[in-house]
Amino acid sequence: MNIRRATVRAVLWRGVLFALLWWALTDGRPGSWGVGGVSVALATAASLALLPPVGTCVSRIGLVRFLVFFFVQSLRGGVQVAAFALRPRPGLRPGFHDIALRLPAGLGRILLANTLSLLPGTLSVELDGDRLCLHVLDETAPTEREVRVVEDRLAHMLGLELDTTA
Amino acid sequence: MSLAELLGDALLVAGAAFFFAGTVGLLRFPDVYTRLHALAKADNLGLGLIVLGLLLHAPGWATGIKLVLIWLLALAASATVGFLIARRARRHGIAPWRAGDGE
Amino acid sequence: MTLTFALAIFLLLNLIVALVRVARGPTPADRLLAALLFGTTGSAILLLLAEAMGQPSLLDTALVFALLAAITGVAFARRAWREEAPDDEPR
Amino acid sequence: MKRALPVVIVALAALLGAALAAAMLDLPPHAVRLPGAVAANLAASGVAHPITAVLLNFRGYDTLLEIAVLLLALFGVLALVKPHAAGAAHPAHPLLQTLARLLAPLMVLVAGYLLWIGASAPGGAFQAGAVLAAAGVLLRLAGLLPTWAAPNLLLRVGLALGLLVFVAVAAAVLGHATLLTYPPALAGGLILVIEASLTLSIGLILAALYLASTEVRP
Amino acid sequence: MSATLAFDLLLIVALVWSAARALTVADLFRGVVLLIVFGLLMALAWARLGAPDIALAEAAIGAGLTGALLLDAVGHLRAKREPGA
Amino acid sequence: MSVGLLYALAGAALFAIGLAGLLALPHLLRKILAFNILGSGAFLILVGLGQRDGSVDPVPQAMVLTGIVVAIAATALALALARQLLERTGRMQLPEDRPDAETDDA
Repeated sequence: MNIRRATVRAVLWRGVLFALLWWALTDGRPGSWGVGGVSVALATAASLALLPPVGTCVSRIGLVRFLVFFFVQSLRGGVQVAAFALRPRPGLRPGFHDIALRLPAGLGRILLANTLSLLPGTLSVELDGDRLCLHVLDETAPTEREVRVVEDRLAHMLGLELDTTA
Repeated sequence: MSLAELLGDALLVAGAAFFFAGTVGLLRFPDVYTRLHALAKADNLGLGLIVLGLLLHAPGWATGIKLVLIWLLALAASATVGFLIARRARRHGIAPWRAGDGE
Repeated sequence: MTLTFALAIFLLLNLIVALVRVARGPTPADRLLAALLFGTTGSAILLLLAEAMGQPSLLDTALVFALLAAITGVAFARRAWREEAPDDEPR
Repeated sequence: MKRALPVVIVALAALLGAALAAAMLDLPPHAVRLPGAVAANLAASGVAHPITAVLLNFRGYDTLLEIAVLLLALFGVLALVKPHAAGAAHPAHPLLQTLARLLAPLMVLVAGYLLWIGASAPGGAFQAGAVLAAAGVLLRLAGLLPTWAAPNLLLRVGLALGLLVFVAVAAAVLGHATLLTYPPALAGGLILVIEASLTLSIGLILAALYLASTEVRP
Repeated sequence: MSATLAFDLLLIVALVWSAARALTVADLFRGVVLLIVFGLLMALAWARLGAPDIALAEAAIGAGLTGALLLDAVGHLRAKREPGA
Repeated sequence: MSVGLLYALAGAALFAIGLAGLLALPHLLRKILAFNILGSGAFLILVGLGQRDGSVDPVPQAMVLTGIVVAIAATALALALARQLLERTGRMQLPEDRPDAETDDA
């Protein structure tokens, strides 16, 4: 019962999302919905086949907060890399950094690894179980603290429980 | 020229500057991991700023969504590809460059 | 000369300079990075050209560039870069 | 003697290039005005985009033969691979799988968009088919698709569908006029049907060219 | 010199140079990377030539298929050579 | 000089480079790269010359569109053939025709 509700929700949300994208692609021209309906249906079907609906519910406030955080941080990341590149002496102190994740397995960890690759100073190198290996541009930076912040935000957005014993 | 257009132009120039920084990083950074940093961050920020700049010139919502979609796709692609290449490099035993190694 | 066109030229120059990385290497991944750079910068150039030439259809080309940007890199990591082969040509 | 051969080849090629360039600079203006001819007949073609009109109406012939050539190339590849080498998928890292699972549906949507927009602006069956094929390539690289060294019946139908529909439509309108000349009233609809099946077939054939010829090693 | 002409000349130089280098560099992998780059530059050339249809097709095929096919072939060659080498 | 003619001239250069590579390079993968460059050169000539007076001509553009898709199919077929050759002979080069080849076979 719960699973069926999740499926219906997923179909609706993804269908609406693809329809919105179709509208944007076609610039809202009215005659497009014949082909558009078929395309949206096919894309939704492909999406359901490839990513079966899961029960997670994205918190809207969490999503907005995460997006704002992400934009600000990726701006910082770009500025930092640009500064390293353009300084007369780059002053890089790179190295690997291993971190045990508190997020549960699944989408959360994958999103975390991808996000960290775009945030200042970190690049995901390996994700195996709950171990995430990062390459950092500056070994002396408080990498672990920043990762914990991103974890908190992601957990809030996806409604996940953090494993605080780790 | 309106304020929005001026701001848009400024964002376009800033975006191109970040692309330039990314290229400099690609050439100057000492090893493959640091170069991946340059590619994943500077270039995506450059593309983001250019998209933002064009948004201020853009004629409507639909084009705006399309532009943002392009940026998001580039973000997703470079994050995943950067991860895969860095992972492969580590598997191949390529040690990261350390301060003091010389180039 | 419009600003967008000037920036497109600037980005194209950027790309050409980045080709130095293809020549220098040293690992295959370093060489491929330049090709990956072409994905992002290429779509930026197309966006600017779409604006400068008044051709909105070039936005679709930029979209396709960004959508397929991952494939080359993934193909490289999954298939081509198997082991540290010396930089010589197979006979 | 053997060392000299490449030098001679390069010199001759350079000469050919120079001759080509000289001939181009010397060309008289166009004798036939094709753009005008296309524009004059565009209204009767059933689509509003000149290139789609040329591909599927005025020169539909070329496109028909082109899809046949694609199919032949695939037959060649399929004849070369060993069917028993066909293997299951080797799943890639979850990160890559997630990317492929997210992007492939989007590629389907964009392929539909390119197909639709081909009637009035740049786009069409070829571009849409190429994007569709890219979805197959990405899924294969993520280890989510098996090789297609030995296509099953459904896949074979899909591969041939474009050619079959094209030929069927051509035969159906044969009574009307010469080969591949559509009645103007029906042209738009017929072209859409042909284009949709062409997109599917081109996408599948291009994907199969990759999926059949690549090995199974993880 | 007008801006468009500068862009076109720059693009043409890059096209011809990457094509020539793709065939003459000693390392085969480098040649393949340069051909991928060449394909992406061709998409820009079609955009400048006022042929967005072809630019779309070239972008889709150059980014989505050529790279995958050629890189696969390089990997295959390396893998074949390794055991004997 | 129009944009079309400029790119047509570049196409002639690419055509020459590709042709020289196709004939002079021994390695089969290189020959395939050269074939692709040669094809791109021919496409540029077709479209560029078609619009050398500045107007856009849809007919060569449509032809080139089919040509690009056929070229990638040909590339895939050529790669499969080259692979087969590698499988059988362990080499990525065409066997040389030597004048004394018949005596070897006999």
